[in-house]
Amino acid sequence: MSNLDIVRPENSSFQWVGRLLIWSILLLFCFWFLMPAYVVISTSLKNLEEIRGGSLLALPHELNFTAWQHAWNQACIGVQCTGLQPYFMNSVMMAIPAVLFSTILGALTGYTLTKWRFKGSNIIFALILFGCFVPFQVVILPMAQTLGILRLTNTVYGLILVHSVYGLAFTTLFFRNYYVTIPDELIRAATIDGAGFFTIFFRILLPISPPIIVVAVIWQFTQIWNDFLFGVSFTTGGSQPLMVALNNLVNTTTGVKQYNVDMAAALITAAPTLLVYIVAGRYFVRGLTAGSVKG
Amino acid sequence: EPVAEVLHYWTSGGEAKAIKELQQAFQKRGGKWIDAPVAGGGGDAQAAVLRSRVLAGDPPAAVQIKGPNIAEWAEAGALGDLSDVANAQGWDDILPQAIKNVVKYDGHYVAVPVNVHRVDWIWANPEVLAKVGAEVPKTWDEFNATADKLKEAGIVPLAYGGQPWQDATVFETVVLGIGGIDFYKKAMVDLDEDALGSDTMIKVFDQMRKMRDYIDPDYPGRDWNLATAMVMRGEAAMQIMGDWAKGEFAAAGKKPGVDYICAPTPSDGGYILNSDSFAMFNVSGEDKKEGQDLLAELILGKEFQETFNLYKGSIPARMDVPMDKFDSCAIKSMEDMTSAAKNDTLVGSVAHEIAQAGAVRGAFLDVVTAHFNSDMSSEEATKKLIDAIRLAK
Amino acid sequence: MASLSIRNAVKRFGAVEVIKNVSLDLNDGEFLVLLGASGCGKSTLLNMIAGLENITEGEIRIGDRVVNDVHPKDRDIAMVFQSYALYPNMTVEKNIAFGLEMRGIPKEERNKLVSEVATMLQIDHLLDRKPAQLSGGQRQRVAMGRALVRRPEIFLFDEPLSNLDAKLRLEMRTEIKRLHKELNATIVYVTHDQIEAMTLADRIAILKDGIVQQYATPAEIYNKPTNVFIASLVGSPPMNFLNARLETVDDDVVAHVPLTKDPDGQKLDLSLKGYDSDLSAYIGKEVIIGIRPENISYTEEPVKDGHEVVQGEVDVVEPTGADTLCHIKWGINSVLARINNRIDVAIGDKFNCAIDMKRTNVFDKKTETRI
Amino acid sequence: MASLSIRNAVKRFGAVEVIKNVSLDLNDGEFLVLLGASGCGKSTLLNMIAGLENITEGEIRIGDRVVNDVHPKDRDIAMVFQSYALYPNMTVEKNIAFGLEMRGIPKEERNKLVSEVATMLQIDHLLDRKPAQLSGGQRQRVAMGRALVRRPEIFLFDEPLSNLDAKLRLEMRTEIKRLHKELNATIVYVTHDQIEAMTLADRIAILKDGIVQQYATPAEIYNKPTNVFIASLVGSPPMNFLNARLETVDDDVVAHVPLTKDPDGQKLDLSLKGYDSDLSAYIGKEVIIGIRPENISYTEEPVKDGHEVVQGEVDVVEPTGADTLCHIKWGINSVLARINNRIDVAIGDKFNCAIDMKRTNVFDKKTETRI
Amino acid sequence: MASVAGKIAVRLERLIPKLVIAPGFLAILLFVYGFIIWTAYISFSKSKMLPNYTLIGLRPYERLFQMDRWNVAFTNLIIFGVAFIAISIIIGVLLAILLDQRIRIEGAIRTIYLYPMAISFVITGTAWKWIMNPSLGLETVVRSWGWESFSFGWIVDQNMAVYALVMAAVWQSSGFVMALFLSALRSVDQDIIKAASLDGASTAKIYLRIILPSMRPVFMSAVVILAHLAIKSFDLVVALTNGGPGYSSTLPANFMYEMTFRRNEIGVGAASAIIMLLTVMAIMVPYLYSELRGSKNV
Ligand SMILES: Nc1ncnc2c1ncn2[C@@H]1O[C@H](COP(=O)(O)OP(=O)(O)OP(=O)(O)O)[C@@H](O)[C@H]1O
Ligand SMILES: Nc1ncnc2c1ncn2[C@@H]1O[C@H](COP(=O)(O)OP(=O)(O)OP(=O)(O)O)[C@@H](O)[C@H]1O
Ligand SMILES: [Mg+2]
Ligand SMILES: [Mg+2]
Repeated sequence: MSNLDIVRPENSSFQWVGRLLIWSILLLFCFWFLMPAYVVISTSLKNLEEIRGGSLLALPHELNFTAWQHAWNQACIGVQCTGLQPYFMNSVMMAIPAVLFSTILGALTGYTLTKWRFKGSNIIFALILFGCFVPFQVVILPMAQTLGILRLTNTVYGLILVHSVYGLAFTTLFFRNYYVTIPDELIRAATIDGAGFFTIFFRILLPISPPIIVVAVIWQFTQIWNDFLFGVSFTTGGSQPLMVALNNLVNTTTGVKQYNVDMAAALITAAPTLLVYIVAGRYFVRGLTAGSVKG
Repeated sequence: EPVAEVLHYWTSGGEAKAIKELQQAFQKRGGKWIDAPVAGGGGDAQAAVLRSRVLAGDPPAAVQIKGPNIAEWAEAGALGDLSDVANAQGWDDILPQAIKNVVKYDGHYVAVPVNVHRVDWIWANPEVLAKVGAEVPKTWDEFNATADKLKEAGIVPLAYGGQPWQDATVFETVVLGIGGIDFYKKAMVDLDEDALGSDTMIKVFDQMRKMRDYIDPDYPGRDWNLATAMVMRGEAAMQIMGDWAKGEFAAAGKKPGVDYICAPTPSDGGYILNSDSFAMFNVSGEDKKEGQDLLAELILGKEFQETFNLYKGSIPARMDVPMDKFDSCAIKSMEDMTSAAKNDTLVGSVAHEIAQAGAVRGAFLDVVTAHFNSDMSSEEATKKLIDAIRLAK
Repeated sequence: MASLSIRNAVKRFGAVEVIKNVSLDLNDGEFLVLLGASGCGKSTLLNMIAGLENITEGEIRIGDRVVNDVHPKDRDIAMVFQSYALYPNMTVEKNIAFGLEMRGIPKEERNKLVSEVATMLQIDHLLDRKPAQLSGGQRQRVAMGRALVRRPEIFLFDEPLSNLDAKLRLEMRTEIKRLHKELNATIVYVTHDQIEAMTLADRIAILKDGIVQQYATPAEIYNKPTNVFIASLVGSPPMNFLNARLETVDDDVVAHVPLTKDPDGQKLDLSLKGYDSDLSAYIGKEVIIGIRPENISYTEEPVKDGHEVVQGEVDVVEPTGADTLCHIKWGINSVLARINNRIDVAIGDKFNCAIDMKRTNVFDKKTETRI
Repeated sequence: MASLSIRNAVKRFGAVEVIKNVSLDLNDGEFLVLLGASGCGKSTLLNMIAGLENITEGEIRIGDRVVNDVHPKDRDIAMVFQSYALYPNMTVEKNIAFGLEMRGIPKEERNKLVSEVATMLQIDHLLDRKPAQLSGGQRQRVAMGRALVRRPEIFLFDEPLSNLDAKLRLEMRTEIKRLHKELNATIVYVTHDQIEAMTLADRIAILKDGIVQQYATPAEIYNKPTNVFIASLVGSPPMNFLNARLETVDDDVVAHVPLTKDPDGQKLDLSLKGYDSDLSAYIGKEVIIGIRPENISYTEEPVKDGHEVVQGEVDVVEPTGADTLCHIKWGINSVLARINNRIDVAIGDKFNCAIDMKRTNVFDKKTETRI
Repeated sequence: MASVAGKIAVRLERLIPKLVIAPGFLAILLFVYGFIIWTAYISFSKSKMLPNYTLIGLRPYERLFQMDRWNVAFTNLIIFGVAFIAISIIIGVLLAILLDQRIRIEGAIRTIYLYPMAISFVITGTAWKWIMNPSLGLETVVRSWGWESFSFGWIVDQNMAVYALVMAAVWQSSGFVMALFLSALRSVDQDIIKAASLDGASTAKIYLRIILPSMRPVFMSAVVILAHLAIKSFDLVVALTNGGPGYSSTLPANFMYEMTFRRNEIGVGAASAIIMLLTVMAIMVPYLYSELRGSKNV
């Protein structure tokens, strides 16, 4: 639509009303999308009295970052009162390798399934794709047994394995849809030039994959970073990821709730993924065009 | 070096402080404490973790579980034997029978009780009650009368959190109060279908329906501590909740007997008990076994029983701990428990998984909460209760 | 350079036979064009030669070597693709050098070879650009450079010009022809454009549904197409076809072309005296007469030597600059004539057509093959 | 049908002036072709006529009405797009009927009109298909049907044939020509293919960088291009250009064409006697001589009337079937001749070229405009 | 000799692709299909607190379908799924179309619409729980502005609680749908729009009659992605309503979790998981079928 500049009598009131309508709807939705963020942020900046006494949507009286500080390095999570700080590193140590593995594996699988098709490769793709749709609650128990057999229980490696496997379905889908649009002739040319399977992948395809890599990485990073279920089921204590720590910090069975600290903790937890979306969101939309939208 | 990985869901507030005491005591005795807290929903999340750890063949040493679940785990052969420590410490002599029933399986100890909570408490704001010239009610009729008066005065009579376990907490106090101790045992413990379908049970549900008029409309999903805050602030007059509610009052600097009143819910001498305990799982390795023994010894030690329960708001699980440091509510609780134990009116809580394990407890919760949150008739509720329990057994 | 020999090659994808028993022989240094409509199997055959597709049955030889089981990179061939298939992330220089690099040729030598080829193709000023920064013709040249730099035994081209605009296509065509002459290379070239085939080839193989229809020199294919399909494929504007019946008139074979719908109505008589094959077996039978538009010319005289003169009426006129295309009605038949632009014609004009009968083709009506 | 008149039309995108003061007049029923290279502004101009782009300055009239501020749908025009722009989700029938539906024409009448047009275009058996199920030529026809069914005042075509293969392009071209005749419609047709322009147009406007270079009939553009750009754009194979200097020899104007790099070396003399303009002002000046390939023919005699005879050497030979293209060397110059395919030539042959001097063009070397 | 070596090399080369996808594929086979088979087996067994491999036939399924809680959860899934998918797509499409009207600060607005995707359901649930809480959130605020009768108590109404879930879930996902459609709109052939406006269609008609119908594949992708989110919804329920009031807003994933881990009914939990998987398959198999049939000629 962006290039259509159909002749219309200039300054027509119709056009003016139309623009107004468009803008009001857009802004209304901005408000709707921002409301929870506003509530969370403003609550994190209030002190407890203000929260108990005032309205949820009221602005904080003064900017008060003590809750943030508390959540970061003082709040008690179980017997350790270290705040979220140590768990943040746990999540980083888990998310980065898991994102890398699942992305690389997904890229290789997508590449193989589109450019080196063989008998049954379509069925393999279908089987992998179906993996997107398995509710994770279903796999906890057998996964626990398997991890026990592999001696990976309660380690970050176990989590990396789990996330890599369940991420593979989506990354494969992304890369496959992207590589389908790249002409086979490129692979043929490289084959004649003497390049093999891996050379073609690393020298020819990978360098032109950034748009879809961005999509896969953002998607995977968000999924893995925000995962609670696997984290809580397959790790304990000091090796737990951030989401589990957040849960432990926020959930009290019998105790006083410090809402400001809870909200600050939630924001700290969400900060990396938010940052990724704000910084790379544009590439995400662009990459979607290239990858997951077909037709 | 004794090692113990402790899986628990005490992650904050007084509970966290309490368990920290245990950790420090354990470390003082040279132990290595591996903390594994999993918060959420009174052990919902922890239940998943425990199962996956057991299936992975790597269970934690000590796990916070309670009630019949202990027996079920023991039956599955997952629990270790604490007979040595128990004999050396003479546990048989110091624990009330109701608790022994829970922590022993097949004649030997498999778990260590930490504390005793009383479930059937009313927490009341005396100032508010005074406004309508009322006292804490001693019978359910009185309760209804007081509530009506409060309501007329524009005060919410009952602070209420609408979560299934809270519904069930109120429900079981009503069962105990209206049905009496024998009815409670028949219906709630033995799951006798005649009792479950009796007119008494219908009356219980009628009372539950009445209670709905005594609460504010925003109750669904409310956390119990927010309900407690309503009492504290004078927005509501009473709350029916276990003695962990005391922690909230204490945190706000309120004094028992002055700023708030604790009184048992109306019943004739009954006592609904909730007890936390740590079950000791089968672990391999000398150090871990040593850790378990040490932990067991410490948990039931007088010193820890005192400090822990002071923080937690509950009373010691062993009956020989001096109560002088405890507040009036705790002392009352201890007295009532001792007498209830003597009169055999001490019963386990269903809502808190002492009298019944997961499936049956769940059936109770489902029906009670469904009834409370809808317009279901009491007759239908009793029928559903029988069906659900039959299905869960 | 090497000769190429394909013997009874068959290719099946599952149950579908895409190439059906193709045999072709090509000498050292010759230029073979595979011509055919879309989907007839041209690319598949080329890919089989390159080793990019397995050969199901038969044998392919390059020089003396059977290459059925030789990996593409070891067949010593180079290929230029329709979409050019340039590596989008590499500079022009890297694109050209990639094949050398894969073969482990040291950097200095690579640079030397690349700059030689770049100079030859006049793309030496583009070496640092990426493909996206090149025009169509420049990309085409880079793709050629990538093939040339390896000095392979055989060059394979898969419709290399079809993405270019008309003018550039003309230029590049001449350039390929010139390169062929200079390098004296063996070339297999796939196209569906008959003009390209005619101008470039030493030999043309016309494919249809995986079968070679005719394998001959361009002139032979143009002048003596073995069947109606080829006759209509080659030549632009295409050959005119007329239904006729052969009869003997005065010892001469004559084609009767009906001018009305009524089979007994008026007829045109075209003498086929001196036709290069024996027509006697077809006397009294239905045939198709094929006349190329340039073999119909304007005449003022009623008779012309070796020609039949037919009167018609002009229907549509399309001046193309150098020539004019005239659609002419002969009764119910419509024929196209390509005439000199100096002759003025207007719609509705009467038009005396002189038909060059020596260059006329006769096809069997049933089998559509040339008699 | 209506006439079209464009007066001093200007179009700017921001600061970029894409159409620069274009004025064109077209009579009722005429066929105008806008010809030009990619990016010269053809589509923009067409879109301005259609109302799909605002006109920055100037005026556009359809019939007697100034349409600058008229919405596209009210201009009574129809347009056929290069990509056909068929609605992918609708059947052929719906595609054709959509414009009628939007104009509130009742269903029965719509059906009648659609089936009329479909019959005329021979797509009546396709009415239930979706565009994805059609071949290129069929899609093209549907796009035309969509335009025809509305019987608009003016038809606009934006490179409607460029997506078709060569053979189909030829067919469709003839069909458009025939339609124009039948409907007697006013048509504006955009293309970058000069053959299309030549065959279809009543008048051609040649655009370059948003400026009209020549606006004339096809014959005039072919024979008397106003500048070198047009001369090289029109005609395939393209015109040969030779650098020369005009001198007077025996009262006649003669063009000296150098045959060596040395400016004082050997020269070719081409007599320009009878050239249609006055050349006297250019005596002693550098000019460019333009000769079309078909105006160079083979001769055996050393002299031919009205022709200059030049001897050259054959460099490349490209037989195209009907004719043969010969690249011939005249010293340092290389020219292309289009000769009859009956003449046998081989590379390296001596070749006597007869140049038709009456059809030769002379351009000013500096301004590149025709003298 | 050379040809034998060549043959081996060619064979090896053909093997590489299979070797490359083998690890990932085997992992999927085990971790997805192996586990599904395991779960299916367990769903016919008498497992209670821990897996028990004694088969008892269809008994767990009988019990499952007798449970009121399950029926509520399953009905909720259908209501939630349909409403969530439909509303997300409507809002997503609307926003995409509006954003496509040459909006000056499109980038900023797009980011605002998209950021909820970055946030975990736990946080989403908590925030909305507050906003929708009648005594804390929006209702109180609006009433304090003077609109006394305003009421927004979905979360405490057992008939509306599931729509509260829909609201929060739509909030989280509609931005993503918007991005999906925006990128699809950007690749629509401009000529089609021109043709339609010449045909006399208004902007609204162009979108409704031509552009949107031609984006069926995008709708398909959106539906599949949203369906997968709906079926996996678990955290959101826990954080927002925890299934309440009563259990009126539980979803099957929560049911399965509750049964397996809280009520020592692993058999019933597994049976519910299998029913969920069958539901997924009912949606996915037709999609995969068309997807793969399409890919043969890519
Ligand atoms: N991998 C394959 N599996 C099945 N059929 C195939 C495969 N590759 C090609 N075909 C079929 O083989 C036939 C010939 O294809 P090919 O690509 O060789 O045609 P072509 O002559 O090159 O056509 P074009 O001019 O369109 O490139 C086509 O019908 C095509 O559908
Ligand atoms: N919306 C626009 N904004 C800025 N420049 C534009 C816009 N549309 C077209 N142009 C520029 O105007 C010039 C003419 O474009 P136009 O599309 O008319 O070319 P054309 O002659 O149709 O070319 P083609 O044969 O490639 O279709 C081009 O240089 C193009 O980049
Ligand atoms: Mg091909
Ligand atoms: Mg254009």
